[in-house]
Amino acid sequence: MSAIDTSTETDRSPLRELIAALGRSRTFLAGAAILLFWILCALFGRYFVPYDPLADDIINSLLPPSAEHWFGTDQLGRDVFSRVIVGSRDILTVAPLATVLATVLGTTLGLITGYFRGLVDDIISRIIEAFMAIPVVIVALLAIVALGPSTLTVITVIGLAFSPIIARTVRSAVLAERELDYVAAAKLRRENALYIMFGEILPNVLPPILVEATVRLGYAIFAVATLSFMGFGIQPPSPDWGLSVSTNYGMIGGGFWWTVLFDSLAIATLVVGVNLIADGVAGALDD
Amino acid sequence: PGPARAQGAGGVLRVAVDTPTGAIDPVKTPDVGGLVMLQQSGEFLCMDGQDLVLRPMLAESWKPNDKGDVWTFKLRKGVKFHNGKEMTADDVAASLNRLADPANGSNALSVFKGVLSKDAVRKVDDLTVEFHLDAPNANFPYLVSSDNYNAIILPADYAGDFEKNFVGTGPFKLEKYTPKVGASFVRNDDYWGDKALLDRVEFTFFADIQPQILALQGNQVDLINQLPVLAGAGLLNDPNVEIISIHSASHYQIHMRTDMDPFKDPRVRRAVALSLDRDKLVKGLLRGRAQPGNDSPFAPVYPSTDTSVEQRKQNIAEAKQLLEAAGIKSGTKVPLATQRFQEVPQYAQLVQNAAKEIGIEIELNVMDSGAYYGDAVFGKSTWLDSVMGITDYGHRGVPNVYLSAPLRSDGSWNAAHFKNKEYDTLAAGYVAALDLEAQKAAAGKIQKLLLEETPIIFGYFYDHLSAVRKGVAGVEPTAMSQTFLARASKK
Amino acid sequence: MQLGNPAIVAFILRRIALSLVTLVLLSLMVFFGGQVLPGNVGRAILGPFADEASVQALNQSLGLDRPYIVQYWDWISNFVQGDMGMSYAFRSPVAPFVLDALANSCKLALVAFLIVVPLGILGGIVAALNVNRPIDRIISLGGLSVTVLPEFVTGIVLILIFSIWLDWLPVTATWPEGAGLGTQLYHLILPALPLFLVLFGYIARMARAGMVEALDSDYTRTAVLKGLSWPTVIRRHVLRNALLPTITVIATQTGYLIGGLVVVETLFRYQGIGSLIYTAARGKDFPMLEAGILTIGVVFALATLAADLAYTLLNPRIRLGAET
Amino acid sequence: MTDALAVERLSVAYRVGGRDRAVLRDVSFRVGRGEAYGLVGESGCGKSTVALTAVRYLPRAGRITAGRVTMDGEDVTALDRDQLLHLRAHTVSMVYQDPGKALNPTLRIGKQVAEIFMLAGASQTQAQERAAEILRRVRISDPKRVMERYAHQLSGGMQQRVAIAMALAKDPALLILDEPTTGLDATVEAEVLDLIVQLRREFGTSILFISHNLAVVAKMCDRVGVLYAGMLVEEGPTAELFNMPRHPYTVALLRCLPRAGERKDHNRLDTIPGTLPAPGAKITGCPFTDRCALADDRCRRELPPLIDLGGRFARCHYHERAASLPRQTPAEVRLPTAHPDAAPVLEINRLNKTFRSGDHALRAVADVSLAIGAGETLGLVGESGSGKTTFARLLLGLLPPDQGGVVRLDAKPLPPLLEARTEDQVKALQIVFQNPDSALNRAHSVRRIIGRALSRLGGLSGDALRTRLLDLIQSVRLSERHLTVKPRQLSGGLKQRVAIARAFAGEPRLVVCDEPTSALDVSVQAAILNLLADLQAERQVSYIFISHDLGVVRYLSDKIAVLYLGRIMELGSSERVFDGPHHPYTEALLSAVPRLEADQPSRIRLVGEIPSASNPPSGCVFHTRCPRKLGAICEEKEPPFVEEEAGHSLRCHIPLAELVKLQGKPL
Ligand SMILES: Nc1ncnc2c1ncn2[C@@H]1O[C@H](COP(=O)(O)OP(=O)(O)OP(=O)(O)O)[C@@H](O)[C@H]1O
Ligand SMILES: Nc1ncnc2c1ncn2[C@@H]1O[C@H](COP(=O)(O)OP(=O)(O)OP(=O)(O)O)[C@@H](O)[C@H]1O
Ligand SMILES: [Mg+2]
Ligand SMILES: [Mg+2]
Repeated sequence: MSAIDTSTETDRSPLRELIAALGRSRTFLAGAAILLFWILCALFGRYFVPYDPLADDIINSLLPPSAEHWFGTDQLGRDVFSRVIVGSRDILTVAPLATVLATVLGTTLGLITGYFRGLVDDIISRIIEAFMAIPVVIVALLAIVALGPSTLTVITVIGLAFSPIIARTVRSAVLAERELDYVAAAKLRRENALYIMFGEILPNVLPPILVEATVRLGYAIFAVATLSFMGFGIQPPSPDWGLSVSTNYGMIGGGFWWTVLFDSLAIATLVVGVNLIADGVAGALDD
Repeated sequence: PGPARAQGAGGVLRVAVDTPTGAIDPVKTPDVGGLVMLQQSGEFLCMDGQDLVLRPMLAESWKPNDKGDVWTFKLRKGVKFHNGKEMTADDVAASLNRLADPANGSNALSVFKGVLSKDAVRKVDDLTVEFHLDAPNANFPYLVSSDNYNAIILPADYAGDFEKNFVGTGPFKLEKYTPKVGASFVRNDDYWGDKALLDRVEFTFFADIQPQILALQGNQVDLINQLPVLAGAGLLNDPNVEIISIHSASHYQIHMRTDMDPFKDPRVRRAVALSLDRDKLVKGLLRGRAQPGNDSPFAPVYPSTDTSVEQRKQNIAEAKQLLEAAGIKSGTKVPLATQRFQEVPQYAQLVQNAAKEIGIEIELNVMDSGAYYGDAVFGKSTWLDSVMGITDYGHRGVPNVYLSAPLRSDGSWNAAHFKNKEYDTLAAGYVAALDLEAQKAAAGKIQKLLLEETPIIFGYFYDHLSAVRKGVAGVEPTAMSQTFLARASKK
Repeated sequence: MQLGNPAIVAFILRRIALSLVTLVLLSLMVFFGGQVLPGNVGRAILGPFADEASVQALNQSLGLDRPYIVQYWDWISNFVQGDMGMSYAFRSPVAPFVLDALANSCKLALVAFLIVVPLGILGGIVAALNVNRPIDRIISLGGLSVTVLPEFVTGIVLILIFSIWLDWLPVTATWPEGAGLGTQLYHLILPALPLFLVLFGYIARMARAGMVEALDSDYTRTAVLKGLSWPTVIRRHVLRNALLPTITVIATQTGYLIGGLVVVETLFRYQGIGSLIYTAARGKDFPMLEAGILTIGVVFALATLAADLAYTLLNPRIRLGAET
Repeated sequence: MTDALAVERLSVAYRVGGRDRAVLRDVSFRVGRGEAYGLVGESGCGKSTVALTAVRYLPRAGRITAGRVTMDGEDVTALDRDQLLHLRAHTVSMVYQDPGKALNPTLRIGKQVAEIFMLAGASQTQAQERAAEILRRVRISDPKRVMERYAHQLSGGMQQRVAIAMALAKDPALLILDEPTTGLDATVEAEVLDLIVQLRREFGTSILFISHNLAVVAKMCDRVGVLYAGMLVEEGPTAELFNMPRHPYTVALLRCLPRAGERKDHNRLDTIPGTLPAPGAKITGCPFTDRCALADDRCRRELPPLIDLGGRFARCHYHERAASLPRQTPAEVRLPTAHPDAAPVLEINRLNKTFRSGDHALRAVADVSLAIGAGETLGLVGESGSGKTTFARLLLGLLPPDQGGVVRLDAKPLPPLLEARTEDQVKALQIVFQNPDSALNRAHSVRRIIGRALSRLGGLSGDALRTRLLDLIQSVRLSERHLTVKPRQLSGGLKQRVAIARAFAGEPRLVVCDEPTSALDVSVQAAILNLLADLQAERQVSYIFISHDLGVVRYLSDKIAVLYLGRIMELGSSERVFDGPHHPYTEALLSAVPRLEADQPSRIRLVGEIPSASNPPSGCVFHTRCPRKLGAICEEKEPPFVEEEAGHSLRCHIPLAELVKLQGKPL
């Protein structure tokens, strides 16, 4: 007998389609360009900046922007331009790692609470709720002391602080997923809960997780910068932007605006770039 | 005061100070914000001025016995507390005994330790008190002067509730105190001396220096009580602002654990000390508002400092030699812990860069001050346990405390774990030396010994800065960060 | 059976019970988590250079030499009876500090809300009505980006512009004692602006999403095909449905606005609950820390409850349930 | 006199992924005054697009690329804003699928209806009165009360009445109905359709009636147009078109439906191979060529014009041969070797299920007892909410039943919950769900979906698994190239095949089919039904076949159980239940089915709404709607479930003999 039906759509995998859609999204491309710029700066910046970003020249401190120092010099006479360029390194390590941690943790939590619901959900939700009521800065303060100040601590703090938010997104997606019949079908194959959560449901909630993760990355940059600003985690002499703003912001009143402005703008561009990406991804998944 | 009064009489002065960290209580208060509050309405037996020479305040005169272990203070007559009671020797004895009593949680206890014990202050008559010291101490009056900011004279029946009414004897009395927000004082018209010029003083508390600077620029305050030079760089050239600068003995100590590698060998410690360019530090980091240190607590401001001892200068070649001799390989890593306080982190980074030049890789760990000090006892404190650290030491009118606690073998703040019998003897000798010449002689020996051993690097002694808006006159800050406003006026 | 709906009453009671569980958990976390903070209370109060004997004497007088469990129990049993305890650092009752700070935080939050809610919603609506046109991209992306700009970055730029260069607004948020409403408001504008930026994108985005969904819905089509004009359709049919989810989002942001502003409060020197907690944590002032954080916990709980209630009351589907 | 609606050479495209994809191509038709014009076609052929173009409500992506639409002689495509408002307010109305969504959830019904009158200038009170009046005209008995309610508080039927009332409120010249009854229960559908017929008579409105259900269109319309791939392929007066179709597509469509009395063991259904061209596909010749057995080179080359056949049109080069379209599927059937006296596979005894939430108890399945033999199909019918799915889930162990009931598999008691069942027991009972989109994990490839089932249920791995996998997909008529794709790349019919393959992976004894075809087009449905019948013949598997399409149920089932509020009202062999005498409820269900045949029996109307299962009526649960209610006894005493004749049980107070008499003549 003849073929009864043939497959309708083009045989492109969803991933390839997503990539193609991202390639078409101007928002995404703009964001990716900005991010790429900063990644390149982080990786290779120190080879092409005019000055060693760590070398002090204390006698020439706080010079305004000039041909010699495009962005001026800071309190220790270091070249602000060189520092800003290289300064993306820490934030671009810490923020993505924190986001990954948050995503992994949050996804696991979300899967568990969403899939089991009931008592498990209630207990975990209460703990999460309690945790969320503590301002991140306080959590950071405790963690820095407990774990010692290090980038690892910052990653942990932000990862922990963000995981409930991701868990919430995942949970609501899972709540909808678990009612779908393929879950019942899996049960009818005697699959265990672990397999159903991670093997069956997880792949289907990846798109919202992906979107949430990119959005979170933006917030992670926010948080890393803020924690540096509050003086946690990233250690001097790192040219980290948040740290620089934190040590210099008192000087804007004295007219030394260049010590904070460029770092602030750098944070702003990175954040905007990541958000363009997030928006592009969300849009591409929507189509 | 006459003319000043005529033109600038009255008015309100607005002062920015750091938020006191706790209740205001002369017995306990440890912090700058708190001590400024104490000292507005409270007074000391004597006043340590900018020249480090004591002037009478509530005491009119004082003298030691021959040995120097009993000091007799004559008190001023007619001094009234703000509650109307007359101040007598009872009040003075009670106030200082209270501070010397370990049961009271007194913050001055560490100053009086080994000097003045509980009940060692005795009333002789209504206007005379005697201090019976544990050991001879030539500089004892400094310990009951404004230098010891806890040594406020309070009524004998003080019940620990200073914050309610701020009863003291000073030129201002409390109008209102709101914790964490601010305080205001008004002129005390019953004051024993010249009455204050200002009608009122308003203090506003700030959590941070930066907002204080913005507030000064925004004309929301007239005076910043204490201005770290780096943060205040913008104000140094501000035409609307005047900087009051006082030389002081305040400094940052870079300690190196003499009992741990790589600093067991004094040559390594000296090498690190030699890597620093102190002149540049003073000129660049401190914008000239400091004096170079010579790796001993004998700051240039102290009259007893032996200035003939040669100043240590940067010498990279020598430093490298020393390291080589000590067998330290280039690239040796050393952790450096320190506190986030004023320009300490910047100083730490400069030290790091300097050490890099002689091949020592310093890894910085800048932390919250609370975390750095920890429990402040050996074994439970980064400060006291770290291989290398930088610690802020506030000004003292005499170097006695600096000579003992951080450096003596049994010193409770001996972060360098420096144990040297010869030093201990020399330091005790200095404390007991009654006249300046004897002190100078002792100081010289100590300075040389410390240059050789270098358990602690004293890179510079920084000036105390206050910032006032143009038109404010007569503000009298001390290197202790107190601010005396009795003579202040505002145009 | 509207407000007295027993289902709603039961819902509220259940929510309150759950919130209480959360608060107990919270107090435990904070108390025991706080023990990792370095130093001890006496040391924190007297400073690093005080004598150890004094520190111990002080600790003893504060009852801190007892086991943690006993301290916690002591504290919580008083707390339950309405006594928030005495601050270690200030040696006076905690309650006035917390209440003052809370009042301040509420004022700031209110000002921020008053600016951001109408503008955010308006932005969302405008964006949704121009989906995928430039104005939409500007509002959506611009909004999202400023949302993620750290408050200290925006705060500094705003201070630079409005206080230093233009000299229009005061740098500090704290108004002079006894200032009138106008002056207070004047002082709160600048610190409220970074909050506005943080929340604007968020709210606008939610409002936009709600609007887009509502505009796309069948009932909107019905309304349009009735022959109603667009403005009427939007006013009568779209807005209410579109803004329901936004209301929830707004309410949940109250928690952040009241408790999470450590940075803004530091920057603008404002005595809110965020900085109260921050200083309490650094000073190991546990009664203050606990009371502060529990206050935030309560605010959070109330805010979510209010959000859920608002959602319930505005949404007949939930309010009335299915009948038949 | 101008036509109510004239669509002239209309082409519409949607912009997707940056490309314009043609969805309507050169469509022309007219709806005369007072006429009811039906538009039929498979899902996605562009029916709704026609409707939306007519009211100028195309989605943002949509664009008219050619042609125009005139309404009452006015060119709709050229109206300015005010004219458009006027048009919508006075000339045209639209009612569409899913009335629950068409009403504003946060506004009271009264407001939504009154609004229309206020737009026309009525005062608040006037508008209220006229709203009540129009609601009364759509047979809503208590308009005042309904006006106080919100949409979600009304049943689907009531919601659709409100929507129709709103559409009629302005007395439009043209009423567009886009699948107004899809998704409603058969009984409710019948009611709504009746209402439309009556209203049409009262208002004299012209109607454009859109549906994929041929029978519904046949019942409602004067003239019908058949849409295929955005083209009108045939048009003509209803009776002529359905009795003597002149386009192969129409012919094929009609053959896909089981005719009355047709059964799986008599005749296989015919199907249409292939699928609809995707939107925007490039079509040179006749769009149907690929699926047409008559097609030749000419068809491929040359687009046939709409040929006038005297009052009717067909777009086919060989329209005269259309009726002779050869079968695409062989008609002969492999008869299942029946085991009439074999022990039942599954016996169910007094199974109950009560859902509790708070103090609400909802008895979704009540005292259900029945048995299913090997190779037998039990059809389960009943209105929405009657407990069909719940019953299926109970059997599968996905839901815990109430205490007390017993289920036996091969005479051995079956633990109620899946977790407690042995591997063999789990394997024995499988299910094919209604919605393959939900039932197939969209993240997994077909290979993984079926392979996993084979390895878990068949215990296979390696080569054995591969061989078995190929076997299995062959038996559901899938090919190897389908293995690598994900479900979203498959059409609905293919997806359902994958689901069936999965269900058969573990050699089940019984497969529950929960409305496996209701989401599918008729052509696809036919293929799936054939497949199920073949598999059953091959493997002697038993089915529980759930559907509310009685035609389909009848085609496939040996035995039928009729469920109402969780109770079996009637149970018997397929012939008995369909031919009668039946339970009054079955009778009503049957008469609600729209048929293509002209000899429509007169409708038995069910009055009132389905009562809530959480608050069932006393006595016979059906008494509130029963057209043959006897009196007090029905309200007071629950009738027993009695085997009235061999293999035929009913739950009714009326004796069987009496029912025979009653049903012999129209009520
Ligand atoms: N907004 C849209 N954007 C892009 N394509 C669309 C849009 N709306 C519909 N389509 C596509 O246009 C084609 C025709 O859609 P339409 O809704 O008119 O079909 P239909 O015959 O009403 O189908 P159904 O029976 O499923 O309602 C479909 O292939 C559909 O996928
Ligand atoms: N998990 C549940 N909790 C509470 N009530 C439920 C649940 N599942 C089903 N019900 C109720 O049980 C009754 C029977 O539902 P069921 O889904 O079995 O009906 P159905 O005959 O399959 O209907 P349909 O034809 O719409 O699929 C309905 O009133 C439904 O609301
Ligand atoms: Mg449609
Ligand atoms: Mg069902």
